[in-house]
Amino acid sequence: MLREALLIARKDLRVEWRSKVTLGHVAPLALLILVVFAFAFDANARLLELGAGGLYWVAVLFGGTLLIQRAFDVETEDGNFDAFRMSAIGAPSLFLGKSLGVFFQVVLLELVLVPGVVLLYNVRIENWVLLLAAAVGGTLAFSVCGVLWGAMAAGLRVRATLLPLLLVPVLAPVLLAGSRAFDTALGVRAEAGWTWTSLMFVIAAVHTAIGLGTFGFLLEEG
Amino acid sequence: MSTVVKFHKVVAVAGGFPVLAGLDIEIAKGEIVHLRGSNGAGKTSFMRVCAGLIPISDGDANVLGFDMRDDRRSPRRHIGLLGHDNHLYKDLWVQEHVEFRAAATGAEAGDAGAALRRVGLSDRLWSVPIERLSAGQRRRVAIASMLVGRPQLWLLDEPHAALDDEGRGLLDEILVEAASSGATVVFASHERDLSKSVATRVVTLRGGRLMEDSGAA
Amino acid sequence: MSEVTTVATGWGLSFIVVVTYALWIVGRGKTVGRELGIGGQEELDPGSDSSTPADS
Amino acid sequence: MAQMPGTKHMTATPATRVLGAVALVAVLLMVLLGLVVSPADVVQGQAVRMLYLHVPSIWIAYGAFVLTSLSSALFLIRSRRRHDGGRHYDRLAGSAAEVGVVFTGITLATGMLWGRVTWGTYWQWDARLTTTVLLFVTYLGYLALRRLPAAPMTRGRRTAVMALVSFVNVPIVHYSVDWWRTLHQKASLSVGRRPEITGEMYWTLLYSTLAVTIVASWLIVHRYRVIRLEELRDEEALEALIASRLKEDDVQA
Repeated sequence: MLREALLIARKDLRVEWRSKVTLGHVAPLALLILVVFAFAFDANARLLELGAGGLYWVAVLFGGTLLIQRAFDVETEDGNFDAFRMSAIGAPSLFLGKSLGVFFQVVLLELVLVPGVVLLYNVRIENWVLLLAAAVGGTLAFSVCGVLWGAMAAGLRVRATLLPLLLVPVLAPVLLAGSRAFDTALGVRAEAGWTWTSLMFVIAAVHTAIGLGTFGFLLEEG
Repeated sequence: MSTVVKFHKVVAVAGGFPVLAGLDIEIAKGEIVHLRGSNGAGKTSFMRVCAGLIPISDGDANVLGFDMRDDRRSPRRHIGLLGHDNHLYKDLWVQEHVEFRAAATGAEAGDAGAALRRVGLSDRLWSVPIERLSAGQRRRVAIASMLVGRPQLWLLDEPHAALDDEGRGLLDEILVEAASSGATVVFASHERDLSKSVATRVVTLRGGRLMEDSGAA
Repeated sequence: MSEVTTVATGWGLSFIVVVTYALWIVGRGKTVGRELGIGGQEELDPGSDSSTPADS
Repeated sequence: MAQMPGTKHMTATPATRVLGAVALVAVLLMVLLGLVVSPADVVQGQAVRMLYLHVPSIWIAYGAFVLTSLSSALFLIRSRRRHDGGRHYDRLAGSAAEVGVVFTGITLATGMLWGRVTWGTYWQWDARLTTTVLLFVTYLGYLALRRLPAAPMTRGRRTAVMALVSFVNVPIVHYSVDWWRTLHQKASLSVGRRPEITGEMYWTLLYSTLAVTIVASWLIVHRYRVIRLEELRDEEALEALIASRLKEDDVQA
């Protein structure tokens, strides 16, 4: 299963490497979102510093949703889902592989966003380890939830409008936990950043379990 | 096992429409069946039911020894399906794509090169993004992707479309070769004369049912 | 708003919502029933319905 | 199968007519008890009467969502065994979810009005309110997914998975939001002084829950039947299509 999952993840990353959608389109857009937040808060340095953690995760949410959309458009575009159904690859492997692929793409996005937040909002990273752990936990949770719901909306004509509606309520806890953990890592609030971080890992684990169990139901037709 | 596909009064529904309305057909191992019929006659649907992609709602179907009512997933890995779509990742390079498909069906990555050569794509094209290929070249990549899986049952929907004369000749050769090595081939095509040369049997569908059957040659 | 008007608004609003929804259900049932043709209408008792395997 | 007499009410049977009548009477009694008979609260005054609508609504909503999840799970199990099995579970899941959304909406509306008179604002970032609004949006999404045209079993499986994931997510949402608020909330905790529910108020609340349950059951049963009717209509249309395909075939043969 792991071998097949890695195969799919490698394929997805190769598609990204060839098309450069994440680095070329989504990352600049996410940076723009950071800039627009500064407009919304009238460039109030104090507000931006306080909100940096939350704004970071909102930007990840928006950019990441686009990446999930893209991850499934690649599959539905030329009937590739049919090829998957016909192949020897099982649904759990596909789920894991897609999640891994999305994970690394969102990581790529965050590699641009972290410096963006630090430079634009003038925050200092007080706890690197916590920041890293929170980013990994949040991104994992985001990826598995995203792939599970992305598969639900895949191939539907209205997927572009439907996916965010389905995804955001489920991701609300991740957004909340990620923001609070970043608050601590950025030294804005002295709160239980580690507990929030572990919550994100729990969410990731729960959704991975559900995804492995139910992904097969989402692939079959008729 | 000499019967590869056995349909008895099969009704199948897709998109709220009865795409197959009581189809009876038997196909034996090694046959090359040419499916004919007007648009909407059920050619594509027949192949998708064979591939287990559309469930049957009435009748009995057996493909490669699997009862399609109980288990329409197991026969899939032994079936190669070439649909209207090419099932290609357009951002990937030709070679990357075929290697991925080979790995996904459990074949050796080295088979990819052989398959590409077999469909007449020269090394020069292997590291070109599929996006930049012509329609006919893409079709060839799709056929190569199917070849690497070494399927027992080949289902090809309009495989000749978009191919040039040389490509069609090549495809026919490949089909004959597959059949003689024990695989079974079903292909749909509107062009009668061309395919008459390789088909061992011509079957005509109409309204989701069997209309005419030349019988096994 | 005073306490009494608030309570009245809350209860009133809720009743309107539920009654509208109920009426919509009944109306929808009638519309679909008519499309089905009333004569061929079978009795729809969820008790017997859910136990009948032939309902799919 | 018995023919429907008169067929004035396509979704009604004698049994559910009785249920409907009981629901009406129960609601009338609930109005009487909740608005007239029960006493005003010492702390909250008349505003406490919102309780008898607000609390039963959310209980019913949660009950409906539990029902949706259970039937979704059963549907997935059944659909695995037979490719078109368990459709009644899908119908039940859909109707319960819709009724749940209606009552979640009522909970939110009454909660906000209630908050206006007791807290002084329509909205507090209270753990329960926040969880409820997320629940509301989640199941709105579920209903949106149900409405999309698709092969019945495909849609059934898709929505069943969504219902299950959403349900598992409810405690996660609740826990995280609750924790978030308790970490911050210092001043606002005292704002929502809860009335002590005893005696007549207690019994009125209990009775209201029963009345709302009856109403919700009526709604779910009838919604279920409407879905069934729609499916029958689609099946009939399909049969006609198959028949016409066969006939056209014979003529040409």
